[in-house]
Amino acid sequence: MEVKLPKVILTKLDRLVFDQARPYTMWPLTFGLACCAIEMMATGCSRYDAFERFGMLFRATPRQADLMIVAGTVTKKMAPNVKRLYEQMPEPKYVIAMGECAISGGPFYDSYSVLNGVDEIIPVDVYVPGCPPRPEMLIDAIVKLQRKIKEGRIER
Amino acid sequence: MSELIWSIAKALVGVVAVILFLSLNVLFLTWLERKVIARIHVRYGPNRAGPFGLLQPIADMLKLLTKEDIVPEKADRLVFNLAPVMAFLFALLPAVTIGIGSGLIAADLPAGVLYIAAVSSLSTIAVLMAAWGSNNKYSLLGGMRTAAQSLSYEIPLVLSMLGIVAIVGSLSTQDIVEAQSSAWFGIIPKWFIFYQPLAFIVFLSAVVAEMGRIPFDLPESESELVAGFHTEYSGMKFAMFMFAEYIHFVVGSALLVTLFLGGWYLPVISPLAENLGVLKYLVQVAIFVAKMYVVIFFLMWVRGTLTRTKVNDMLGFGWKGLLPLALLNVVVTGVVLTLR
Amino acid sequence: MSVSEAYLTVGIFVLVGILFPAVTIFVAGLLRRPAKPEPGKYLTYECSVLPFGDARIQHNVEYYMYALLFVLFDVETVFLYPWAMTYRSFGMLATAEVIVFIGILALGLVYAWKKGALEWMRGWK
Amino acid sequence: MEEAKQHVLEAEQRLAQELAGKFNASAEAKRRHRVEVSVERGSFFPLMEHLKSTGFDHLSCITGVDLGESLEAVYHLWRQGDRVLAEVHVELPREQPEIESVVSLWRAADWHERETYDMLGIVFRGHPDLRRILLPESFQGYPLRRDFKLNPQPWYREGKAELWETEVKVEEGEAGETETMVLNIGPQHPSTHGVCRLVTTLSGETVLKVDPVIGYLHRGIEKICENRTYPQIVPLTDRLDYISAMANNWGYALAVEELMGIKVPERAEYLRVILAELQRIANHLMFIAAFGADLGAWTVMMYGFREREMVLDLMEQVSGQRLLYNYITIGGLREDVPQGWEDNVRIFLQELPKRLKDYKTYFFNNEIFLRRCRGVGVLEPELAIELGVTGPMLRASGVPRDLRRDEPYSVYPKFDFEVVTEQEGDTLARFVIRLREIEESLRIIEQAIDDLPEGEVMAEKVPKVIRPPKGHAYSRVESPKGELAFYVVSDGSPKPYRVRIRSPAFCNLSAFPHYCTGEIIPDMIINFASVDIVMGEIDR
Repeated sequence: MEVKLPKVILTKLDRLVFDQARPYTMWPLTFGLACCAIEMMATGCSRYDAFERFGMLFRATPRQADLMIVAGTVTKKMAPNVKRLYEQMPEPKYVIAMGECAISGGPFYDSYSVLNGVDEIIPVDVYVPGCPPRPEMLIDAIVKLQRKIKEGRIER
Repeated sequence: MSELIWSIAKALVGVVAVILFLSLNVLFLTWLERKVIARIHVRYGPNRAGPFGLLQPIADMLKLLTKEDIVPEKADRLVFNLAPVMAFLFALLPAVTIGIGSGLIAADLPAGVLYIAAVSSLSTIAVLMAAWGSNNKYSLLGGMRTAAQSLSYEIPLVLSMLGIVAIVGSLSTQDIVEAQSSAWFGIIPKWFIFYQPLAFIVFLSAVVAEMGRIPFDLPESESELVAGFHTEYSGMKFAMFMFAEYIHFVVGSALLVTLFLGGWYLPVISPLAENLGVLKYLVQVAIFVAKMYVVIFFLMWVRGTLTRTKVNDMLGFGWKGLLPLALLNVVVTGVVLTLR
Repeated sequence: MSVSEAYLTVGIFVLVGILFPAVTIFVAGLLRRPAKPEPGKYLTYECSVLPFGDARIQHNVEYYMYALLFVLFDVETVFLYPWAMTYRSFGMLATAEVIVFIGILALGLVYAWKKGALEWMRGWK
Repeated sequence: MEEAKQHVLEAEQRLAQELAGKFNASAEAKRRHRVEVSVERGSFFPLMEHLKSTGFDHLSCITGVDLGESLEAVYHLWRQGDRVLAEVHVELPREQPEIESVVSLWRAADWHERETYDMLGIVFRGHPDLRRILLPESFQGYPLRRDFKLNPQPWYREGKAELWETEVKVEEGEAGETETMVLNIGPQHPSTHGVCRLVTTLSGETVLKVDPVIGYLHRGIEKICENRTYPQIVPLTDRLDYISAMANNWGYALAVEELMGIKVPERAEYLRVILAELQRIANHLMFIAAFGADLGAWTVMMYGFREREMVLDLMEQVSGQRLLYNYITIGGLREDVPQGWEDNVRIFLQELPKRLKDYKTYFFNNEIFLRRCRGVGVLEPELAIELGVTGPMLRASGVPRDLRRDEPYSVYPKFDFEVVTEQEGDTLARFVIRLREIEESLRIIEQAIDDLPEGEVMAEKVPKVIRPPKGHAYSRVESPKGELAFYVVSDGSPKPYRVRIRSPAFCNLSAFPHYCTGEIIPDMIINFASVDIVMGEIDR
């Protein structure tokens, strides 16, 4: 079954066709960790409706998700699970680190049980500062990620 | 020999037409459903990909096409890979004998309704294959639920069609629509929904259950079993399951229109369109599709309104509610028809 | 359209129905860029924790009784279709027989109901 | 009012004398309805038995404090009859910190003792299942001991991050002729409201046993508090129960104000009540939304969030934040509410009842919804009290306990409101009670906004650097989820010596495994949703 097209063609196809489609259909994983998850939900709900408008559909299983929004504090206890979830997502996959905690540990930076940012375990595409970031900021992050994908600046 | 080739060619055209019709509808439906549900939620729904987000299904498809395809190491590879193909096939099968216009049918089977009843329950097998092949607990529980659901609603479904068969005296879907193509006083259509209201209710409930939609979406209930039987599926294989699901949706609605809502017949308009020659078929298709979308919209509305039922309630409703009703309907229909 | 032709169409339909998804999945495989193996990728998904136990165990299937009942009723239901097609030529007698038949069916249903076979079987007693 | 206070005071003094005589304990009645008892390890258990038999049926909290030379266990007990709070201190030697477990007296002690063991290494003899609760078994040391230091200079460690894999012992058992399946619900699951993990033993779809595994969001807030000054802790309390941040701010501020002896101006008290009740409404709307999502009715979720946005707007106007406000602070409020805010609240008061009417139409005419909730997860009142359940969950079982009325803080006695109860104790009752509490909160806000006095919102004598005198305080507030308490120990320095948070969701969740067995999965899911948990508060 291992028939493969030449890499050049694949890359061209990816850039010209698929990378233009992908930004409009980044399905995020239903995955909230802490406070930011509430704002993430608020972003998806009636007032902002930022996910559905951008064609994002929450999927509960990582197998069908493209985007992981790490919304909240990543503790050392949760870290292996976050890592595994990321790995279980099929390629291509993107990560948004939402909130101070996911960026650097935030207000819990010196705690014994908190990871200093989720980028210690998984690669992050867009960082959204704030504690918690307002929905508008998350929308901005989504748009930034879209642009990044379109311009082919996601390297992995 | 050439006759055989000719029939094969004809059949191929029909098959391709059916698949095309279904695919277009499915693509449109995924967009429509998200849009309608969004409006019920006081939201906008997809509106970034193309005008009104109409390119959304295309984007989804292109993305799913190039998603990585993961087969878990503990999965049974053969069954796991075969399940989406089977799901697609079994969803497609009933569509072959549903006509969208007089003569516009891939295969007018003499045993039409019985054939539909026979193949519609096959999709359970695909789901069970997926559930077993994944070797995942959520999948397995979801698969078992599907089996139970399908078992419970198959009988009311089949029984509720019996009354119509008895009235028409034919199993062909074409004949069934033809039997509804007249009207009292020229305006009130003689649709079977008026002859068989009880059967309509039973059929509607059963067909929603067979589609696995809210309030009967237990096999993949997100808040309980993550994603049910397709938890482990990614990329194109998952797309096939979604495709199959929406085909169920289209076929179920089309069947409802065919059996109870007069198919491509609409009073006043249809008699007028009789004289239009080839255009007549266009009008028929338009009427059929319009009716189908009314049903589809209704089902989306239900999804936006109701909550999910419990497993035991769902089964109880099938056996204690719908089955006695369906049996009663058969008896009443039989007595009335014989006495007439 | 003759009957054989109609069933030929169904046959072709089955063929296309298998080929279409199979080819799509195959083509999708061609278009994909090679995947990077990651340690957790091929683990069974268990809400993000390490999988434990096996899904394929001797599990209590609580739908068992429904399945048994289904087999009974489904066969009986199919017997009703010939009647529905031909009651015109047999008249009152056939209808009476069918009503008796349905009566027996209904009796069976009531019996199962009374016996508690239609209740949800709890996994524990 | 005064008479009632006098009555309580007498009861406290009686109790203090009684205990001092019987158990060789030093006991004295302190302010805020509290009797402090210090007891030797030897006579600890008889004392607790005596307290239990004299009507102290509510175990509020168990706290461990590292005193340096020795460790101390502090128990807070409460009885509703004469509203006395007993605070029992027991000193334990550092080398051998062992004490009898009180699980046999109050089953609520189960998780509290496990947590104290986890955090301070105090061993509770006779505890049925003493293992770590928040941290994984592999963790070395006890974080809340004074010699455990925080990492002062974190730096980026690429690829070297420490990961704690959590192993859960799973017993493959047999149920009759078939095997049981162990299904894992969480930490990443749509219906666990965060990162809670339920290890569920199933036979078919029937739940035989549930073992909640928590700690996936354990951020060590109690330890961080010891390294921050008093005002710096207020934002941390926001992040406990992040759906009702105002209530947390208030609970903490009350404790420090009690230590400092600060009297908060009346306008601030009124505004605090208004904000706390608004927060309660927001919390309950969020509950309804999440409940709808668990039932598969996404429309309800959207509507719940839509209504919640109205409250968030009001909050944003006063604090500038949508979710975590840091607004109620020690001595009052950060600043006065903006001009015209009262009118906005009045508009909200008129608007919400209309929306609530829609909710009622939607839910109570929906047979599927009623069938799913009625009779599911019945929690008997006796069991609820024994398990330390508080808040709406307890009131749904027909126990009228509400700290706003029973132990009135702030200006609550001035308002006319009802402590709503439901008799059935099932999931439907727990749902209905939240709808009714929203209505009661609206009534309170209406009264408060009408009588809102003019004046300052910050007490005058709050110093720049807050150094409370040596001592400890235990403040309890009725947060939207139940009894939220802060136990603050001060050693006279600008940083607290110990901050203990008694979170309502922690106790309510600890009760969950005791009454959900025998249900099928869908029932268990909505039963779990009706507990209304927030992981930030449970794991802290």
